[in-house]
Amino acid sequence: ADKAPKDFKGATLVVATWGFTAANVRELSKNFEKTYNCKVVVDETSGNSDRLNKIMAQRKNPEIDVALMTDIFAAIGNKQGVFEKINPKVVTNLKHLYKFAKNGEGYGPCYSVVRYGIIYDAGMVKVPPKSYKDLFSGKYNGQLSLPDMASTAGPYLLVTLAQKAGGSATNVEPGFKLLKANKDHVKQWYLTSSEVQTAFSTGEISVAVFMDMNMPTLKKSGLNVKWVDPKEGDFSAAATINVVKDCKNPELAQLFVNYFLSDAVQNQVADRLNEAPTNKNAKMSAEKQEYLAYGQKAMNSLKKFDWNFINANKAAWIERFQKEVAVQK
Amino acid sequence: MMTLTKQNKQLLLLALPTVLALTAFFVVPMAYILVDTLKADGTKYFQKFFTDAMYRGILKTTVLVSLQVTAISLLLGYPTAYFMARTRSRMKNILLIVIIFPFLVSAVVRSYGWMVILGGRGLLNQLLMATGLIQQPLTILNTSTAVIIGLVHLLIPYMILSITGVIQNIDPNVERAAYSLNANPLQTFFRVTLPLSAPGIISGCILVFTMSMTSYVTPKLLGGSKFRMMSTMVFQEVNINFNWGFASAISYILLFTILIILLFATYATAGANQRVGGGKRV
Amino acid sequence: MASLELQGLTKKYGDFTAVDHIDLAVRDGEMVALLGGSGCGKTTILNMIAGFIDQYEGSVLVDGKDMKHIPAYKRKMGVFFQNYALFPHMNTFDNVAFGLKMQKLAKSLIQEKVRRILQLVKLTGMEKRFPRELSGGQQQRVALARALVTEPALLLLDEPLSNLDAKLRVEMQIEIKRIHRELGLTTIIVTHDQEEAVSLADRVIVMNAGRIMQAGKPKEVFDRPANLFVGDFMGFSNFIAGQVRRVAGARVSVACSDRELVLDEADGTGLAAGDSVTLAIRPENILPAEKGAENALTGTVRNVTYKGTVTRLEIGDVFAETVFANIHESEDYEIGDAITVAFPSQKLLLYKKEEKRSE
Amino acid sequence: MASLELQGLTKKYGDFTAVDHIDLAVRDGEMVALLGGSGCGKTTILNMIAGFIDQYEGSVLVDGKDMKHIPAYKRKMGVFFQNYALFPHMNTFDNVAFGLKMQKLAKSLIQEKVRRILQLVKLTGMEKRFPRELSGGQQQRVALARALVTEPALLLLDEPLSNLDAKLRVEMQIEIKRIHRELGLTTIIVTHDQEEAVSLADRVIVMNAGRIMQAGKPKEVFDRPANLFVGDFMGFSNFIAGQVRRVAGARVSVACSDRELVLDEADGTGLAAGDSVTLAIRPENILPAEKGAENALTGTVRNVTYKGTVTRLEIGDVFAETVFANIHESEDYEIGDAITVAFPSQKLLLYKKEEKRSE
Amino acid sequence: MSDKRVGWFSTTIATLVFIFLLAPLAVIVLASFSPTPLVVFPPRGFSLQWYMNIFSSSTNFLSGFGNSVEVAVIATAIDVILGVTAALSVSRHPFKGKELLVSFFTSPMYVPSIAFAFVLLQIFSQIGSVPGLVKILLGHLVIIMPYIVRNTLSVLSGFNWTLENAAASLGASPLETFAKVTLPLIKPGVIAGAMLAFLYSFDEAVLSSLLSSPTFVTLPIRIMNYMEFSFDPTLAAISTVLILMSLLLMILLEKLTGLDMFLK
Ligand SMILES: Nc1ncnc2c1ncn2[C@@H]1O[C@H](COP(=O)(O)OP(=O)(O)OP(=O)(O)O)[C@@H](O)[C@H]1O
Ligand SMILES: Nc1ncnc2c1ncn2[C@@H]1O[C@H](COP(=O)(O)OP(=O)(O)OP(=O)(O)O)[C@@H](O)[C@H]1O
Ligand SMILES: NCCCCNCCCN
Ligand SMILES: [Mg+2]
Ligand SMILES: [Mg+2]
Repeated sequence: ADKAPKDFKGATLVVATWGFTAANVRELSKNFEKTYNCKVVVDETSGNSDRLNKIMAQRKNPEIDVALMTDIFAAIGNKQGVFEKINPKVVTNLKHLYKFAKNGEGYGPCYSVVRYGIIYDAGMVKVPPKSYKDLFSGKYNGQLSLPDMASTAGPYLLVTLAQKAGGSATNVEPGFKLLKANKDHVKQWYLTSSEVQTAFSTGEISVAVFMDMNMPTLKKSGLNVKWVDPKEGDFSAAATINVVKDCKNPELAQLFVNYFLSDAVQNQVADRLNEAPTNKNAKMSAEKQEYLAYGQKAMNSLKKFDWNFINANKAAWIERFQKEVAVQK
Repeated sequence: MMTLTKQNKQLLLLALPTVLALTAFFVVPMAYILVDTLKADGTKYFQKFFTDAMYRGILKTTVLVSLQVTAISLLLGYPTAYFMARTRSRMKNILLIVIIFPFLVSAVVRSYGWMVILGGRGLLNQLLMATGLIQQPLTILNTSTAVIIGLVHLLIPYMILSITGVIQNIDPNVERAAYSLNANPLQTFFRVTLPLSAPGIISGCILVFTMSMTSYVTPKLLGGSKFRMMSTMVFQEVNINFNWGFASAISYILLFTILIILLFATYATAGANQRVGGGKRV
Repeated sequence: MASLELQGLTKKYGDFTAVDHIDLAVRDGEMVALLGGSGCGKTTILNMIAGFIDQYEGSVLVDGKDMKHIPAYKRKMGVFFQNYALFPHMNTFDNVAFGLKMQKLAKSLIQEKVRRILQLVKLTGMEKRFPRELSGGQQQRVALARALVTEPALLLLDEPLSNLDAKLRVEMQIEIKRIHRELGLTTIIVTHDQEEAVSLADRVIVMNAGRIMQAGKPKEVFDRPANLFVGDFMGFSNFIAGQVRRVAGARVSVACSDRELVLDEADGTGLAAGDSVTLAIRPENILPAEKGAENALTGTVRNVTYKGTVTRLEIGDVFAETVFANIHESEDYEIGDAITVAFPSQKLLLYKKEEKRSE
Repeated sequence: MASLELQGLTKKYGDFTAVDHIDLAVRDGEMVALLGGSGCGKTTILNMIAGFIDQYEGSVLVDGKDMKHIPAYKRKMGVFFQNYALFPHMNTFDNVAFGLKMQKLAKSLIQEKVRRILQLVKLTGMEKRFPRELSGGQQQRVALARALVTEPALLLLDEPLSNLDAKLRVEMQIEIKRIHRELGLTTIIVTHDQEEAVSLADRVIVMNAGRIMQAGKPKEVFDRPANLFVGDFMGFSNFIAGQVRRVAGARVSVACSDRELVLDEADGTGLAAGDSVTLAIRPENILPAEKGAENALTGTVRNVTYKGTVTRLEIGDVFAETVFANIHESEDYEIGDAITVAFPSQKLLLYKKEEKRSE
Repeated sequence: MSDKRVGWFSTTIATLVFIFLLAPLAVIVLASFSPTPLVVFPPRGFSLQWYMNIFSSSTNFLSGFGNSVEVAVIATAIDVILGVTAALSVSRHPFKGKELLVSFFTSPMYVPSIAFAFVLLQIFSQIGSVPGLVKILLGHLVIIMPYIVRNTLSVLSGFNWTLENAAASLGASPLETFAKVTLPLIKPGVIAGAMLAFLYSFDEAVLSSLLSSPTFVTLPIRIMNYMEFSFDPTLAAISTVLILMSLLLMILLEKLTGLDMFLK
């Protein structure tokens, strides 16, 4: 850390991220460019899967050096061997991360985290739900929006419900039973967040299992939405930062990961990305703390899932879900 | 049918660049990946598809919805095209632009417009309830009805534009001749105008049907998660399950379904297309 | 079955008046021939009668009823279109059968009727051919068969025989005439063939620039054109300027370029010696004659054109104007020969000067 | 500028032979008229010459060179299409100027040439009209102007005057003839008008069912048809069966239905008394006569048709066959009248029995 | 919109169809002026903030727009040539296998974009570094071809081929004949096809998103990206601007050329 930073004159580091975060990532990278005298190009390939597919297809000629990606997708990439392990000697900031944010096998760590919880429209709902189980109490029939099994949070919800109903992380049968029994009460099984937002605004739904980061938009629209931390605990979707295997700038990529986990960058994550930073030293404004996870306690309460188990079973779950729950109309 | 004459062969040379381009950039890649898929997975995924009632059901839904979309687009599009071709209204150009307006709005945004209109408390329901036509809001969104409405909206311009040009080329004297022979406007339409516009109809139907078969955004957004078409499944396998083999298999099943249906349609309409044309004066 | 009346019928295209206040009454069962130069408005008139043009002035009455708001398909008029307008997607049989099918006739009857009319227009065996597989004349006959087969009360034929050879043409004329007579169809036929007009029609209308110039019995129009324009159009190619010498009832003598011609059966009313007049005579009425016969004058052959049954001579040195004579004799004339021709006194027409001849 | 030769030219549509081994040589600067019944293959021949049909047998040679592999646009032939084929998106001026523009002539020259040809076809002032705004005859003249204006070495005209009235038609004939002469254009003109054919052409070809029946000078074909088919086609409407009585050189006498007719200038070679023959004569060559004159026979008027310059009589009781006579006299005939007509001995044609007349 | 020539039935249906076509667009235009990020109907107020958003550098819509126009223009221009020649080649004479060839020309339509996009992605990845523009362009060249071929074919079906003979007899070479006679007469179909093709390419997101490169992103991708997270009326504003632009462009074209380019 004392050494003067190496000069990467002429190098162009390609960082792939979500389209809607591109501008902010570009902004966050400015100092990195200055420090290492290189150029950072942000590749905005909309969704996680597009990014992952691209990287998998480009195994022989990777175009991307660093990829930001939701944990569960990154797990697929790790398994497929398209990502490099993180070099702890370079990425020294790893040590500042909450434990859950570090990858057990040494792959890309989480740089931010969002929570799923229950959001409801207080204008429409008199008695708010307190737990996931409450959702099926009958009070919210026809007003519910839940993640589709094919969405990121779908399997999380399944596992959570299964655990509550007598199953476990590896026995999801009770969860499916619950979903199946209540299939007609769910108004919307959503795949993207904008579907939920629109449904809230048109009054189609009033209760949803949704991400915390969506609160500001809903609020700004004049909807009186409220956040509930369900009794079962929140489950999270964390964003990871990964180095692409055989990429053109491996050294610079590792440096970028380290940079992204630094206090300086992490301090800006909440404001710029509207997500909770995973660096223990990171600060967060009070306004953000209202709905973003902050502090050791909140971080500890986040539910963990076995991504590899989920990934191995996801296709089958989706198929079953489509046959038994979201049955073709 | 004739065998190829020399002129004919020379004419066919004209198509050479097109043939080469399509072969190089479409056929070869597609075939390459098909072979790859077959090599890697054999017919496993094809078998999976056809032995599972859900997938067969999705194929059936896709075909049925596409047929409905095509039929509605034709029934609504033909009179509109007729109007466009025959009116001397000063608005003609404006109307033409209106037809292509929807294309300027991304399919997603357009679907949003429909959500606002068709939603449970959407404009349509508000209107119907205000006028007392219904007591309970209709459920339209997230049903096949919404998908059909959205697809017709998306694809009807193809129908209208395909037919308008052909109707414009019909010699007005030919319709007059039918009138003089006592055919009323309906008979004239069905026996003269309609058969003479067959090329446009066929072309429009092929465009609408195939685009509907391969559509993705509209069914996804207006059909919700309980409505799936073939493209939905392809997307799911590519983007969620990362199962490229199954995605390819579904794509090729869709491709061959379309080809078979078109082959059948071509055979059924062969006469209509061929008879038209030639021998007329300016 | 149907009488037709046109009252002040007028059609304008912008500033241009294509049809100009046409008044015409066609009796039930009458056949009227419409004659006139190219572009004089014949097709336009038929289109208005048939109901294909809806913006016009004046009125079309059928059996006394104004047709203004009767759509074309309710008018039950048979129309032969100048450009045929065959249905390109139907073969010969279907083209011809179309009108019959519209009348919902029995299939066997339709077949019989089509068979008969196709035989009549000599197209038996062509039933399965599409229009594009037929020659020009064959297409024309399909269109004719299509217009005739429904036996409409009012038949509008726009140059139905223009693409047929002489022999076929005469045969078709005979058939049209026969059908017209047998069924008493009221018919308007546009033709550019004067012989066709006079041999088919009960009445001939000669038009110019949207107006009727003369309407009358064929013989009347053909032999006694009402004015110089009609005369010219009807083939009186010789127009000789002269001055009246003497008027004695129907017998008038006229001085033309220092020679004198005598007319019989001329209308002498209002004529006085000294009046400027124009005489007109058809080339085929000028006959080779002996010197000294009535109205026999001698000139020089300037040009000889073989025209089949006649030989056309251009004769100079008779009047200031060159004289055209169609001579029947098979005798050979040569340029420069002296020739004496007679201008039969009953064949000469006389027009007062002020009338204009050109269009 | 261009001579044309057709060798065994044949065109089949499936089983049907539209054009059947045509051999024809057209000299440089010659004008040939193609005559024949509707559907006999005239248009098809022109299409092959122009290069629009590429599957055919036999060959087309221009100046001795086989055209097989020369595309239409390099043949530089002017073509008038039977159905006009005007460019619907171009006005009159642009239609006519098209060929000139292709020759890359100077703008001012093009304008001058178009102006002149439009004047010639009497369409001055119609420059800006589109085809759909023109009458049938006007369209035809635009097409004619378009074909003529480029002054092509070889000109193919497919019934270029069929939609024009008699007067305009003759004027156009004169113009075509003049242009042909002045520029020495080799021309083939298809026409159904025999008078047009004989007055325009250097040579007349009569076709039937894809074959040439007779080719010769107009007078030859018109006065001495080579066989009964051509005779019939050229207007010899009277065919009288008979048996040879006596042959004395060119003078032959023939017994017809118990009467006797004498022929002068007949070809008696190979004829013997007792041979079955057919005599042919044109209606216009049968003349009213005094009883007792040569070949004068008496019959009964069966029908009278006014045809303008002539009156057509159907006369029975002369032979077994009805006799058609076109009488020039203005005398009035009535049905039932007895009438004596002469069959001029030089106007009668004789054909041996085996020759067929019908198509 | 009434016209005696057309009859009440077509007029009524046409009117309904136009209302149907415009309805969701009207919603979108209204939404673009919403003061709140989530649109409520009827809107409560009026704001132009979303229009400002279009031009902000963070959304990058402007560069996306430029790239989209570039791809769509090039792809359409090339395909008009390829598509029209292909349609011409099979139209003039009937022959065995004609339908097969037509199906071949239009076959890219029968494959879901995602499948074809994926195939291309794999192929391009094996080839190595190909610029984003080229990748997207090649993909679009293929998928918009059917629209041009189809529309051209349908106008050609009514074409009077004697006119080509007439032009040839007047000395026009095949190229001149095409340019001066055939093309002007089939123009409505070609323009219709080109318009559909252009708009398809302009609006294409699926294929583009997989083939885009870090430095070459088209407008639909930007829109899709934007939408992934925020569903505020910025997209409605963009749509409104595009609608307005095309309207102005058309009116301008009509004023300039003095004739309606599509409907003769
Ligand atoms: N495509 C075709 N298929 C079959 N027969 C055809 C086709 N085209 C033309 N024919 C036939 O070929 C013959 C010759 O036609 P063509 O047009 O040359 O006649 P034509 O002598 O010009 O007749 P017309 O004087 O009536 O114009 C006709 O009998 C016609 O029916
Ligand atoms: N749409 C139009 N715009 C302007 N003028 C027109 C239009 N249609 C026809 N005309 C003109 O009206 C006149 C009459 O045309 P019409 O077709 O009735 O003539 P016609 O007597 O049938 O001639 P023809 O014997 O040549 O067929 C012509 O001079 C023609 O140029
Ligand atoms: N802008 C129109 C969208 C049509 C949908 N897709 C068709 C898939 C083509 N491969
Ligand atoms: Mg006319
Ligand atoms: Mg012909």
